[in-house]
Amino acid sequence: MERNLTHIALFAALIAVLGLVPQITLVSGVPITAQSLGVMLCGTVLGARRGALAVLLFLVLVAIGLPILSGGRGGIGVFAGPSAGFLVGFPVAAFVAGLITERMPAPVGVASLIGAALGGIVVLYAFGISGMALVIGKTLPEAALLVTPYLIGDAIKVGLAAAITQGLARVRPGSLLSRP
Amino acid sequence: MPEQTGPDQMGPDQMGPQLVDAGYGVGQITILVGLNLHLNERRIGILGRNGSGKTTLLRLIAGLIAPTSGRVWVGGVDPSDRRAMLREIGILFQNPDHQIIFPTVEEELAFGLRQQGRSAAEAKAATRDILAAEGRAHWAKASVATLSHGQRHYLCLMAILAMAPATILLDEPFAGLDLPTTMRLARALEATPQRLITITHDPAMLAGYGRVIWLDAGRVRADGAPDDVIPAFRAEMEHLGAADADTDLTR
Amino acid sequence: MPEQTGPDQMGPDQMGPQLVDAGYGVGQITILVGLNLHLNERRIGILGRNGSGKTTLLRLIAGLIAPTSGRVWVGGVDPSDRRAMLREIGILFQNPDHQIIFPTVEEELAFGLRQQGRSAAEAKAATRDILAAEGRAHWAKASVATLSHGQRHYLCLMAILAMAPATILLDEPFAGLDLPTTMRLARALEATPQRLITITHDPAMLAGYGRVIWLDAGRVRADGAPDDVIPAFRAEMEHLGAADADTDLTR
Amino acid sequence: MLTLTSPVETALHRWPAGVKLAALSVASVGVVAYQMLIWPAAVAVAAVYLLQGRDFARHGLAMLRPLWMIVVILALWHLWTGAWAAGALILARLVTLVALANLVTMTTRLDDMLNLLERLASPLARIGLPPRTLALAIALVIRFTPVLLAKANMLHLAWRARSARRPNARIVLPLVLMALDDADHVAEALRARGGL
Ligand SMILES: Nc1ncnc2c1ncn2[C@@H]1O[C@H](COP(=O)(O)OP(=O)(O)OP(=O)(O)O)[C@@H](O)[C@H]1O
Ligand SMILES: Nc1ncnc2c1ncn2[C@@H]1O[C@H](COP(=O)(O)OP(=O)(O)OP(=O)(O)O)[C@@H](O)[C@H]1O
Ligand SMILES: O=C(O)CCCC[C@@H]1SC[C@@H]2NC(=O)N[C@@H]21
Ligand SMILES: [Mg+2]
Ligand SMILES: [Mg+2]
Repeated sequence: MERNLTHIALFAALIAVLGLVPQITLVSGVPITAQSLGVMLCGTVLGARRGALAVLLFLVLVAIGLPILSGGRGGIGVFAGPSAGFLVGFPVAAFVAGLITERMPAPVGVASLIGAALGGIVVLYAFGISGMALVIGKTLPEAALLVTPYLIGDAIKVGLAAAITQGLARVRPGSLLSRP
Repeated sequence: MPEQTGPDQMGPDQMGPQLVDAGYGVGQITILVGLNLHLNERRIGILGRNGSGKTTLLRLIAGLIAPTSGRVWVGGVDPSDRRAMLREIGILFQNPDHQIIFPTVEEELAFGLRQQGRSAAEAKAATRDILAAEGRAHWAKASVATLSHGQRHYLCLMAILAMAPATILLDEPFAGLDLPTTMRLARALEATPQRLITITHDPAMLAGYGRVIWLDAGRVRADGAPDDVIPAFRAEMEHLGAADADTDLTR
Repeated sequence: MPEQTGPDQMGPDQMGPQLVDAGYGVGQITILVGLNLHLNERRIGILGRNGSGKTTLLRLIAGLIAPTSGRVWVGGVDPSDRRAMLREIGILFQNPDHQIIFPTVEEELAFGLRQQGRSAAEAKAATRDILAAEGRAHWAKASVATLSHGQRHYLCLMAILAMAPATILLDEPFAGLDLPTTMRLARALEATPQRLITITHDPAMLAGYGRVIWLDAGRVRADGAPDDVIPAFRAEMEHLGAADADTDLTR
Repeated sequence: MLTLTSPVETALHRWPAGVKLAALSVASVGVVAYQMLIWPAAVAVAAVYLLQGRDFARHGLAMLRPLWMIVVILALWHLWTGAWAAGALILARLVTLVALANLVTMTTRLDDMLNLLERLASPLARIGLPPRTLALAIALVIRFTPVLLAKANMLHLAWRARSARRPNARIVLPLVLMALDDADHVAEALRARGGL
C-alpha cells in the first residue's frame, strides 16, 4: 500500500523533473518536451492503474498552480490552451501503455515498446489532435498537420522507454510493478 | 604547518593536495574559510564535529566541488583536469549509497578500472582477482541492493583501492564495518604506499599517522603531530559532551 | 533464554517483542533461521558481523517485513497493524537517508506526531520544544539536504524519541556521530524508561545492558548476560581479524 | 517549490477558492456555449486584470506569453484564408479562457487550493482514497522532485569521482534504479511510522 503510494508520487515527480529538460515550442503552441517520456514510463514501469494515477497526480499538482509543466508553466489556464488535449490524454496514454505492457504475452522489451507506441503516440495524439482542433477552431486534419513534427521525438522516446523498462526487468525485476 | 622528515614523508616528487586560501560557501552560508594546507604527509587524519566541514573539505580536495574563494591543486594538477585527477586522487564517500553507481558488484568494481583506460577483459579479470583475494568471489553477480550496509561500504572501499590513486581520501572508512573486517582493512591500509587522508570520529584510528588536522566550524583549529592535536581534541570533546545541550552549536 | 529479575526487567504487563520459530528468506537465500526470542528485558544488545542478519531481524521485529516462517508479535499486537504498532515500536534506520521522508527538519519531526493522532498545532509546538531542548531551534526550517550526515542521523533519532514508543530499535545509533553528541545521546538513552534493542559493532556500547544476543549467519550464536556473551564475541572477532582473508564468509 | 500565485496582493486573493473556481467554470462554459459572450468576456477579463494594478497585469501578460506563437500563426492563417472575423473570435476565445483560468491560479494561494482540493476529493474516501492520502501524495511529489534532482547530482558526482569522461547513457538506468530504491525506502519509512 505504502509502496504503491510512494511509487505513484515518485513517477509524478519524475514527470516534473523531465520538464526541466529544455523545451522547444513549435508553432502549434505545444512544446516538444521530455515529459511525454515520463508519461510512457509511468505506464510501462508502474502498470496501467498506478501509471494513470501517477499522471493524474501530476496533473492535480499542475492544476493547483505548481509550475511543473515544461517551461515552468502550470495553473488551470493550461487546460484551456492548445496543449490541453495532450494533457487530458496523458493519463489515458499511461493507462494504455501500462495495460499492454502488463497483458501482452511477449518479452518485456517488446511489450513495453508496443505499449509505449500505442499509448504514448496513437492514443495521446488522438486526444492531442482533438483538443487542438477544439481550442483553435480547426478541423481534425488541419490540427493533425500541426502535430506531425513531434513524431520524430516521440519515436525516440518510445525507444528509450522500452530500453529503460527492459533494463529494469533485467537488474531489478521486483521494481517493475507492471510485470509482477 | 608541521615540518617533519622521516618515513612518514614522501619525496618531493610526490607532492600532495595544496590549498591556498581556499574557502567554500553556498549562498549566504560559509562552510569553509581561508584554508592554507599543504597536505604532503603520507598519513593525515582529519577530526572535527558533525557539520564542521570535513566532508566538504574532502570534496574540495577531490575536485568534486570548486572552491568559492582561493585555489586548490593536487600533485600539481588542477582538479578540473579530471583525467589527470584519476591518477592522483580517489575518494571513499561517507555514505555508500552516494558512491555506488551500478546495480551489480562486478559492474561497480569494473567501472573505475575501465575509466582508467583498461580494456573490458582486463577490468573483468582484475575485478575477479580483487573479489577472490578478499574471499568474496561469490559477490560478483550479486545485486548491490541486496548487500548489507557494511557490505556496501566495503565494496566502495575495494573499488577505490583497485584504482590505486596516489592519494586516497577516506570519509569515515570504518563506520559500520565489523571488527574483523576493520582489522583486516586497517592492516591493508597501513601497508598501502599511497597517501591517505582519513576523516574519523575516533582518534584511536589515527595511531601511527604523521599529521592530524582538527576542523572546527569550517576553520583549522589545530594542525600538527597526533600527540599534540589528539589530546587537546579529546579534552574539548569530553568537555562538550559533559555539558547538557549544544549551546555551542551555531549551525 | 536468560531468566533475570531486577531493575533491568520490566513488569509482565510490559511484554516485549516475541519471535516464535521465525525465519526470513528471499527466494533461495535464507537470511534468518528458526529464531525463538522473547525480548522482554529493558536493554538488549545485538552483535554480529556484517551481513549476519541484524538489520533484517530489526525489520522483522518492527513489522516492516513479514517472517517467511514462524511468527512475530509485539506487545500482543500483530506487526501488520501499523497504527497500533506506533505505540509499541519505533525504529532508527541504519542509514539516515532511508529514514527521512520530508524536505525540512520541522516537517520530518512533526510527521510522526501527527501519525500518532496529535493535531497539526500540537505537533508543531512539540517539534519546536524538542529542537529547543537540544539547542537546535535554528534547524526548524532547514532543508534536510543541507545537513551533514551526522546531523541527519541525529535528526532521525530525535524523531523516534519524540514518538516515545514502548520499544525503540536502534540500528547503530552512534555511527557517524561526533563524541559530544554521542555522549549526550548515550546519557539520554540511558535515562529513557523504554525498552531499547540496540545493534552495534562496538561491544563497549553495551555496558549496563541486561542481555546480549550474538547473531551469526542468521542464527543465534549466543544469548545471555553481557559478561558471558561479549568476551566470547570479542575473542572470536579478534581471531577472525587476525586471519588474512574472509575464508569464513559464506555470503 | 515556488508557485504561480501572484505576489501582488489583490482583493481577489481574499475570495474563497471555491467561489473563484465555480465562477471560472460558469464563465468558461458560457463563453464556449454562446459566441456572443466572447467579446464582452474578453473586455471584462482585461478590465479585471487592469483593475488589480500595473504589476499584476504585467504578470498576467507574462503568463500568456507561451501562447504568442499560436496567436501569430492563427492570425496569419486567417488573414490568408480571408476568414478574419471567425479568426478574431477564435483568438479572443482562446486568450480569454486561458487568461480567466490564470486569474484563479494567480490569486489563490497553494494552501487554499489544497484545502479546496481536500474538500472536493472527500467523496473519493468512499472508493478508497481518503483526503489524507491525497494530501500525503502531494507532499511526497513535492519532496521527490528536489530529491530526484539531488540524486541526479549525487550520481553525477559519484561518476566524476572515478571517471574523466562525462556521464553517458549508461547512467540513465542507475538513475531510475536509484529513484525506485528511494521510493522503496520512503515506503518503508512510512510504514515504520504508522503507514497510511
Ligand atoms: N548545500 C548546502 N547548503 C547549506 N549548507 C550546507 C550545504 N552542504 C553542507 N552544508 C552545511 O555545511 C556544514 C558542513 O557539512 P559537512 O557535510 O562538510 O560536515 P561534516 O564535517 O562532514 O559532518 P559529519 O561528521 O556529520 O559528516 C554543515 O553544517 C552543513 O549543514
Ligand atoms: N533482498 C535481499 N536479497 C538477497 N539477499 C539479501 C536481501 N536483503 C538482505 N540480504 C542478505 O542478507 C544478509 C543480512 O543482511 P542484513 O542487512 O540484515 O545484515 P546486517 O547484519 O545488518 O549487516 P551490517 O552490519 O552490514 O549492517 C546479507 O548477507 C545480505 O546480503
Ligand atoms: O506542456 C504542455 O502543455 C503539454 C505538452 C504536451 C506535449 C505533447 S506530448 C506528445 C507530443 N510530443 C511532444 O514532444 N510534445 C507533444
Ligand atoms: Mg561528513
Ligand atoms: Mg545492518
